[in-house]
Amino acid sequence: MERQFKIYRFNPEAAPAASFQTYTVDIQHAWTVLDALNAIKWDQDGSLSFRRSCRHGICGSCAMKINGKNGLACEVQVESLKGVITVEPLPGFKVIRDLVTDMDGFFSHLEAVKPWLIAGTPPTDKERVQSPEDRKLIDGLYECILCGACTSACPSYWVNDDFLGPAALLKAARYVMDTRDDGLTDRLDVLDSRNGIWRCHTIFNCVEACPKSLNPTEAIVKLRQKLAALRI
Amino acid sequence: MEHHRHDVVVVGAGIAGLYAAMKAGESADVGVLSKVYPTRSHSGAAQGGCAAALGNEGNDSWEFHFYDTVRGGDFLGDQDAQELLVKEAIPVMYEMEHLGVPFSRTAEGKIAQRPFGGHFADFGKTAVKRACYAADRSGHAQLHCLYEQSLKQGVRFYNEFFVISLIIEDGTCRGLVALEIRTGVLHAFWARAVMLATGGYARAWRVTSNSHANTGDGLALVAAAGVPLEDMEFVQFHPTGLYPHGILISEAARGEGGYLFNNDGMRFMEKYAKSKMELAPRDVVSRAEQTEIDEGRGIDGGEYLHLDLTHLGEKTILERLPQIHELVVKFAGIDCTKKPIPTQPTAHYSMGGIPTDLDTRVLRDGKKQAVEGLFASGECACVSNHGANRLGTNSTLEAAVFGRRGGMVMARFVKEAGPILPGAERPTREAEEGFEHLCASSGPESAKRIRAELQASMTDNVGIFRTAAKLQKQVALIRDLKARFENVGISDRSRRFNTEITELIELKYMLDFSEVIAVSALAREESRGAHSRNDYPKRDDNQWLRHTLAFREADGSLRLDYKPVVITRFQPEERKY
Amino acid sequence: MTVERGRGSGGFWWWMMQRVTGILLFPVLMVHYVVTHLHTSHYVEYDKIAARVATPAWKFLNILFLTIVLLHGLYGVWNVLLDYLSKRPVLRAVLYSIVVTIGLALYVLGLVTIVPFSA
Amino acid sequence: MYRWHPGYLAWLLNRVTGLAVTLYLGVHIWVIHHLSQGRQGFDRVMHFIQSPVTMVFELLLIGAVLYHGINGVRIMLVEFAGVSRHQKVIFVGVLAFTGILFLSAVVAAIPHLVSH
Ligand SMILES: Cc1cc2nc3c(=O)[nH]c(=O)nc-3n(C[C@H](O)[C@H](O)[C@H](O)COP(=O)(O)OP(=O)(O)OC[C@H]3O[C@@H](n4cnc5c(N)ncnc54)[C@H](O)[C@@H]3O)c2cc1C
Ligand code: HEM
Ligand code: SF4
Ligand code: F3S
Ligand code: FES
Repeated sequence: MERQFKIYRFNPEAAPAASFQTYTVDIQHAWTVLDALNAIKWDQDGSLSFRRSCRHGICGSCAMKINGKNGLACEVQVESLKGVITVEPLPGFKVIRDLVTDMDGFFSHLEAVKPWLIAGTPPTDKERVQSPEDRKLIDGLYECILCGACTSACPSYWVNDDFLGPAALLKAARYVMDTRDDGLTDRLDVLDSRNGIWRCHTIFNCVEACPKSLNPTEAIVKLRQKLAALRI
Repeated sequence: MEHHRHDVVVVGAGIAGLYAAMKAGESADVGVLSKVYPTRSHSGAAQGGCAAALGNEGNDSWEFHFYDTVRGGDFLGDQDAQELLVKEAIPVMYEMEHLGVPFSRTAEGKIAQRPFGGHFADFGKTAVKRACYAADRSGHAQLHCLYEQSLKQGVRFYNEFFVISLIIEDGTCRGLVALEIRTGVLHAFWARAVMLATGGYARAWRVTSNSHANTGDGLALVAAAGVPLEDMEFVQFHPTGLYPHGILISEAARGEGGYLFNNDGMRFMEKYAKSKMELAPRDVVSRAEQTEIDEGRGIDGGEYLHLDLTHLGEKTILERLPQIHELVVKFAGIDCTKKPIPTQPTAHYSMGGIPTDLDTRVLRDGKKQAVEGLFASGECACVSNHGANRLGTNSTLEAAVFGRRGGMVMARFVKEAGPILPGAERPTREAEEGFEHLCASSGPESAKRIRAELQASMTDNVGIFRTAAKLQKQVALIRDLKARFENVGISDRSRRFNTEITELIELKYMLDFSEVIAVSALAREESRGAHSRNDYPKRDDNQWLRHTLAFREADGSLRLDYKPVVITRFQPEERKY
Repeated sequence: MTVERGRGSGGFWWWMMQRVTGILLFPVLMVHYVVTHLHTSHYVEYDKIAARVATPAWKFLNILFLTIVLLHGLYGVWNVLLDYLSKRPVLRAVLYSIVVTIGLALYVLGLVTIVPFSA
Repeated sequence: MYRWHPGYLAWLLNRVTGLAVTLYLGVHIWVIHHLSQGRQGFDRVMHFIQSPVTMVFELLLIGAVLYHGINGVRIMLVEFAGVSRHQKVIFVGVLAFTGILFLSAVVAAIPHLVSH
């Protein structure tokens, strides 16, 4: 079946301004948007740039805005979309070229929250014991694939890209909520800073955007509660 | 060209590369280059788990694990390496837990373990729970944890840097040249130690479970530098790839009781493995499926069979196999509680690779002589842990154990080896010229067509069943494709994030090592593990209990050599399950 | 790779203050509305208001009201400025000073209205 | 998409109403200040204030305060009661509650408006 794709094109080496280009693709059954993009790149226009790797929905490379909604191109079935399919880079990030956005800031924010286990006691020669119930506390947090769809959709981030953003804060929660971790105080200077958790206004765009159905808002709220418990 | 210096440079940020970087980073200055952001590496796709005989859920010992690994590899693995792998598995698993990997837990709070194909206690007798896991996201959990620990260690990351050439002079590796994808600028990295951890190469097949990035770059890079490749003919095909792309459906689907049907509605495994049925080892099931397809009993005569879960009931499927359910809906638009899943064998894992010793040093002659300062670990390396067939969950383990080991070895090495050697003009200039030549490609040939022909023919001719005729045809075809590659053309002349160029270089790499695979497979006139020759259906220990080494000569031709298998404890016996 | 870690927002306690004052404002505003608009005839009459405002209890309540509503409202404005002007520290500082000045002025204005009042 | 779903609208309205009410607060304090200038000053201002136009304006203000306050409770429920999964439903509740109270205020105000 033939479908039309209206794709955001930007390459400052060629033209200073961005534009849209429309391609017609013969879609096979069960094709995802990534399959269509590959078909365009390989058969029609080799200059179309986008990121992809696992095409399993697990690596987070292919996050982009498809018909107005952030998602993973490799996971979105073309047949589930209506009309002309508009494909744009993730909003909120600087575009490097076409559908490729600059993710360096995103990853440096991640680094800022000290995303590693900070344990107060030295390990034994076996595993640290953690009950299945305690392990459950980080369900919904450790699954994040760092695709950036959430941070890209956050209005607070749009106006201030120094805001750590939902993904980094979700990662912080992944460690803070881990019963093996004692690093909340070590992370305070970042979390409780001008660009930390207080810049979230519980807008929920991040939840709406997450292709893995995670809930960064709740993670941020949990961080605030932890912090409140610490301070009061 | 920009220049950088680090004591240690690691190429690849999967489990192997990151473990090495983190360990070396404890005392050395480390830079990591990866053509994708570290968390996008293919290790993140591993679902099932990582083997270690912790014995948390039943009686297990490293010796049982050792035996399973040796037997699973059809006795082609080097037993000194395998013993090291299974012994170190235990402390490494604990270390990963200490680092923060969110393993699932047993009721007492220990690391949870699950059963997997080929894992037995008491030397092959009873099934045992050995795979340590984090739900069905084991690789993802490990990968992220190691990345984050590397950040903590102060490792310098060069993300989206694509390595295009190694600088090896007089038997010493001094650094490498990489393309910064975002800008199109070339960078030279000078280092005392370079580690390759570039992962697998199954992208050379049309039907594959591997990511787009798995194009075997590290293999082609060392081969170009005159280092041989070992046991390249051994490629694992997983029985349940989702039709038509080959996306992996975990073994758990059959573990929970899924059936395989052919077009006649028959559970065809009856014919091939009457007692174990669908739960027979991967190579056995894959061969059965391929036979059905080849003999025209694929669904509607096509290239797939049905994996049916419907009899398990909606409740069981949603409770125990939620990930698979979601995957099949998202990637095939099929609800597997109501309809069978179209499946086919899919190219999955590369047992062979860059020959190394137990300390991950790359062997220039494939046997003893190391290239000074060059190391390799993970799926791209061949120590050889997996022999002719990898045991499920042993690969992330190998990446962890040998990545870690390599990191420590490199840290020691750079301390002793003195300062980084000054930059050399010639190799960087050659790399630059080669790159500029590719960027200027303007011939009539299409890269896409060459790639598609390569992938289709690898699936057809170097698939599960091989014959001399098919392999000869393939060798000739690849040589033809290589000639056509010289006339390839690209349309994108821009330097900024030009993925047409990176894909072109990847294609070049794939053509290079695919030729090695076909040539090595043609020479090996026996059937062992994942390598099945219709014309030589039996394992032949007299002739072929040895490793293949394929050298690329200066004139571009391939020369094969062999080396004996290290056998320390378990003598070859017939492999029955 | 560093992230600006300035505190500047006041962090936790200001955030908490915003919640607490918000909650307090709820009943206080209700009382305020009910008393001024429902318990009076439709004209807001000077006598009635004046009589009430002059009692010590009402004085106390009104000062409290004035304090929390100003804290809440102006910190709210500050927060908005922080969102949109995070990259423009100078402009932000200027506007912040203005906000604080206005706030203090209003506070004083309110206090001189309430405290010395006698019917 | 991200500009029109409940969470975003809720926040935008909260911000706008918060700022509007704060603006009003400034004016309000200034107006009340006239209390201290005695009866005449107060009446002069009150006369202006209590025209029908400003009554309508005041009604809008009540609506704004109602929304802001009730939504503020929603925010705190999300933050302290862990109900984020139901935020959309709660938002609908906020709107409904605000609507009802606002309408009652309008109804209550009608006689005042009419009597002018
Ligand atoms: C779907 C699937 C499921 C699997 N499940 C399991 C499982 O359950 N258990 C298990 O043990 N194993 C599993 N495996 C196998 C296992 O995941 C891999 O063998 C292992 O992760 C390889 O790790 P690695 O570190 O060697 O390489 P990878 O993780 O593949 O990393 C390779 C790295 O090299 C970089 N790179 C490559 N080329 C270049 C270049 N030219 N320049 C710069 N950087 C480069 C890449 O960017 C990447 O960072 C699975 C494999 C697949 C495909
Ligand atoms: C009726 C009781 C009130 C409650 C429960 C309440 C609650 C809240 C809460 C919880 C916030 C924080 C919003 C966020 O962080 O996203 C807030 C913000 C704000 N409030 Fe109130 N408030 C009330 C009354 C008022 C009043 C009377 C004013 C005006 C003086 C006001 C002005 C503001 C302002 C300007 C903000 C900042 C808006 C923003 O950051 O988007 N509030 N309020
Ligand atoms: S929380 Fe969701 S949207 Fe955000 S980075 Fe993680 S997976 Fe992507
Ligand atoms: S969208 Fe942004 S403001 Fe908070 S709730 Fe999500 S991080
Ligand atoms: S390609 Fe990995 S998430 Fe889409």
